[in-house]
Amino acid sequence: MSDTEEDVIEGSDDEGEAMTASEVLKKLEEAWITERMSPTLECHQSELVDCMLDQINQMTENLKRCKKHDFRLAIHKMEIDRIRYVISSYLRVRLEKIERFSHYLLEKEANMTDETMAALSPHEVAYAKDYAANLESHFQTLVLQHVPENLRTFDSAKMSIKPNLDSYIFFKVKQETPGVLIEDDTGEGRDEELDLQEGSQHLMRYKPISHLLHSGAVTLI
Amino acid sequence: MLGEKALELIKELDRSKDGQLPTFNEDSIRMVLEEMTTLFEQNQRDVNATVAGDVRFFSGVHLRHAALERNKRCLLAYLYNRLERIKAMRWEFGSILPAEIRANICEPEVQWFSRYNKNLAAYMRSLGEGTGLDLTQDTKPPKNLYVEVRCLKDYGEFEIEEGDIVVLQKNTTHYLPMSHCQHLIRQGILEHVE
Amino acid sequence: MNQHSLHYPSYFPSYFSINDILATNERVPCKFEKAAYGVGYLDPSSGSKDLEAGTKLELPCWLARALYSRRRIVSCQLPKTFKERYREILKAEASLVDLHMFSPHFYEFGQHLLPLAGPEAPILGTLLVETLRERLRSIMDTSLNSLEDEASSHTTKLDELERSLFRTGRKTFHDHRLWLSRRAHIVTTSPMVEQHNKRKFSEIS
Amino acid sequence: MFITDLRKQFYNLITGKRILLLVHFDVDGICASKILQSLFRTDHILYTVVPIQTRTDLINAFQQHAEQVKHIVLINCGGCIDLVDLLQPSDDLVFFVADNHRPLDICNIYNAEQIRIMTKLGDEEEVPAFDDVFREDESEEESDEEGGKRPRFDEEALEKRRERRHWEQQRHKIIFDYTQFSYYGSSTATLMFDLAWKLSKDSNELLWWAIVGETEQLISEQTEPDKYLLVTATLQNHVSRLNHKAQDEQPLDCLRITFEKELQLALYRHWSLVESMRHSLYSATTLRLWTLKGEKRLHELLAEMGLPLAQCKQKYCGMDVSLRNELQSLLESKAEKYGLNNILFASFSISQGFRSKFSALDYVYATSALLENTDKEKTATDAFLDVTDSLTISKLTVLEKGIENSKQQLEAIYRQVQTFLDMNQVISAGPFLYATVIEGTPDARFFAAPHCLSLLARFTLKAHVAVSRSKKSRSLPLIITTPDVRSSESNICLVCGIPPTSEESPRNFFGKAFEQAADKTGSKAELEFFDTNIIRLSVDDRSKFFDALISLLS
Repeated sequence: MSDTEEDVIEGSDDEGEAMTASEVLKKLEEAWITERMSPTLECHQSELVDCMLDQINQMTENLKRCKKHDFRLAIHKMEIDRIRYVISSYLRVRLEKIERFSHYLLEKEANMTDETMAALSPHEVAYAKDYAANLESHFQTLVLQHVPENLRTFDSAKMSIKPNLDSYIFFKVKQETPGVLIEDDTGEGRDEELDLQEGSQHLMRYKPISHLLHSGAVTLI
Repeated sequence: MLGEKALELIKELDRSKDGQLPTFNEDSIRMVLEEMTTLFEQNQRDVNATVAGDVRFFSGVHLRHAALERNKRCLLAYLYNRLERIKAMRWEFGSILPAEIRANICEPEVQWFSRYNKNLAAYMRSLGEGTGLDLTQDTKPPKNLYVEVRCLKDYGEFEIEEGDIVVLQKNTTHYLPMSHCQHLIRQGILEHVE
Repeated sequence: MNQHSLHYPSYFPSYFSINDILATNERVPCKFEKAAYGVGYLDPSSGSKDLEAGTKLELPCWLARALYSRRRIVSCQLPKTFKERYREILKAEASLVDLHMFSPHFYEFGQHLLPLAGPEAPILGTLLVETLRERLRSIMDTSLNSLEDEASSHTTKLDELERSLFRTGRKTFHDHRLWLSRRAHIVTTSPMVEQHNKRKFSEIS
Repeated sequence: MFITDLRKQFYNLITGKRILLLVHFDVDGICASKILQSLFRTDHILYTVVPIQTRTDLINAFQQHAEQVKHIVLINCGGCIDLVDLLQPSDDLVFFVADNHRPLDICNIYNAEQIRIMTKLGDEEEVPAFDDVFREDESEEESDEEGGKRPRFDEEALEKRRERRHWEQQRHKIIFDYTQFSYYGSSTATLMFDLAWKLSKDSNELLWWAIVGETEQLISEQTEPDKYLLVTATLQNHVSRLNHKAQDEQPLDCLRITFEKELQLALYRHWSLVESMRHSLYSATTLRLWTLKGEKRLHELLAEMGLPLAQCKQKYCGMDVSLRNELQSLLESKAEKYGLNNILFASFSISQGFRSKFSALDYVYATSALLENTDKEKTATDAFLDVTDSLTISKLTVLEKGIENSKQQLEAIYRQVQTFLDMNQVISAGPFLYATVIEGTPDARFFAAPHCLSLLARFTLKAHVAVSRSKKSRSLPLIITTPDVRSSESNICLVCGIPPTSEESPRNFFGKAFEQAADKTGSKAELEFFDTNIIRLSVDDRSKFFDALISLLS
């Protein structure tokens, strides 16, 4: 891997910060695990994905020039397969959530103010829109247009599937974060404040720590 | 009792939990829709009476309205859960469903399916700034680059990397690149030999 | 892809949930506080066109809740398996009870009953939590330790929610064992395809 | 062309290429193939394995799969057929042939471009010299063409023609002598293990397959006992090299091979002692166990050994441990008295963790039975894959199924031998003995398969010789025929010929004899098997075919 992985990749993000391929991969793997464990759709990482896909395409090209049966070839190919698996698995989990929560996510997207908090990438938005439209039109064709007038709407507030933000998740603290407010979910006002120590692990409801996930202070495990 | 027919549809799906797809039950759906029309017509009559000032009809109207909503929920849930199963099949069988399954789905479902396929294909093509990535592959973490597989049925020619062709004939054994034969294993054409 | 990728963090019914629809179909004893005109057919024993105030009927939960929430058209009682006598049985030996017989969707139905339960709501709430807590350990134990054929005899006494927990436990156990024996990477025919093939085969023969 | 350095002349050449492996339906072949497959996998060499039972299979597989590959490895098939002539391969295709069938085709031997034969010839094996069988024909044709112009009585041409005729006669004789007998070379599995060892890629599992391959050759009498002993000594070295660690130094579940003396009894660890002795060729024919006297003799023997009959009739694993431990030495001590001198032979066994021990013999019986499974649901290639699976050490259940199949097979053979002898159905035709499995015999489903039929033939002949009053019977070969009930066509039988018991080496002249008899009589016969001593024949043609054989061999 050495020659390819150490390549410094110009950061495509705004800060213009440079990352090596292995750093990108590490970030992507983290995003993958978080995405698998999170009850809702996390912020998209399409830069990371595109960057890694580009990377493995380049590696594949390079390998074509390699002599057949160079034993390094097998190791490199294996590495490519592994990266591709991580990317595919990551995108599959996302796709499944996008399909499941399409209406909910699109509404959130429409009300979004901060571009960097976007859960959906532009391609994912397109996918979600078409998916939602396809579903609604199917409902229309078979049922809604045949029922009495006052029932003909697809009421997304009532019907769309929403993620359960109260599910419990395991997470690990990456940056020391004091004073995290944990609201009492029974509504009896027994709110708590918690200091999260770096390296500690917790089992907790998703909602109170979701903002820490976005800021990168904690990661799901 | 109200909503009985609609519940039948849901029970029908519940009985075939293991991802099978029963035949699209057009008759039951029509009967539910008829029940809904009847309920609606009765309500309209009674609502008019209520508006005219006779509040005695309120309870009945409300009851029927609840039944209408319930029927709607059952119908949509029936459609939705069928689509979920058809969708799962897309990931297992590929974009062309076996004839026996196609026989159990109705025309609008076929249309939904083809639009789903198109949308999915477009999305997968868009990945990696247009180079594309097939997400239906690589369903298990790779352990080996190559696998020994056994052919369970006659399949014919199959292309592995760069134009190399393997003839997959029942009961022949092959050692092939994992990435190429995963989906044939999933489809039951090849078997991974331990 | 459902089986592989997404980790469903917890049970969370939606508008389209089959289990939720089935659970809300369970019967609740109701009494009409107000007369309802034109729906007499709900009570076949009366033979009348209308339902008089005071009529007692068992209604499906979804209907009971709709009528209760609007101007208390009906008043509701808890179904007998959620009443005092049965609650005592559950408290005494929760882990031995055939909960599926109580109600196939015990917990879910119980939750739907909460708004109808009036003063009994807190007791009912505690009952649901305590019952699951009592039973969970043995569900986990059997799901991880019993043999394939024994497992089915355990699940008959579980309600649907418990059954899904049981299945999750079993699958985890199975995956873990595969992983230990270094066979987790082996790609197999998808269960759906396999079943499809089997059906095809049986049709031929 | 022969190649001897398999690493340089075979393995290094094919590394990185795609390989087509055509594997014959026999245990040694499947073992060899498994060793090769395992080597190929470690080097990421892509391959396709196709099972081959008959010549037609070979041609079909070649047509189906050869287009995509340039390197074909033939295991235990194809060596005795002129491959270039049969398959008409394109010029850039190379065949690597590892075939234990003999004699090898001379065209294959002298084709340096496309045929690489992976074998070392035995000391006693001789191949006709090139000049004795091939010659440049150009000058000859030239003279033929120009014959018109030149004077007819050109002395030179005449001389040439005479000389040529003489050469042709010589050639014919040489080739006849060369091809007259079919026999077997050394085990292909052992050959492939040797390659694995030279590549430093050997392991206990590969070694076990070599042992099973070698043992199959012994059991099916394809190799002489003294040759077997030589190979065994080499294998034993490998065993001690790979199993030198003391038991407690290794993890419990690791694979151990042990070299030890073993009883020549079929599956006795998985059967009862009495059943095993009854159904084993060696003990049954020596003690004549199908007779009342024989039965008595067996009881005497067991009593003398101090083994209670009840224990010998129950499952071996249920016998007292002390008796089991002493069984070998007890039998050995009485062997001479009962003529069972060869009851013990040098063999190997395998064990893993707490699992019961399996001997190489068990493996051979089980795998051979799986290969010729009588299950109607299973096709021949299904059976081939079952054998492939059963050889994988971790797939014990398949092996156990094979053991059960084998018992049924041995019981059927025993019943048939008893019928032959009781009914006096082994008949002398003059130059040979023959016996016929009667149409409609339920057990015929077992015999309609080459290996089982051979075993039946050998069992029958030895049993017949054991009871025959005529001394001559020892020097007579045997032909056995059985209805080919597995075939979809009706009215076809399988014919199998084996050499006389007096013959030391397993040379078999029936292959050639069948070919000539079929030619002469124009019988509807299929000489399709690579073991040429077995053919398929139309039942209608059987008597004229036999008549021709008699006149040919008299």
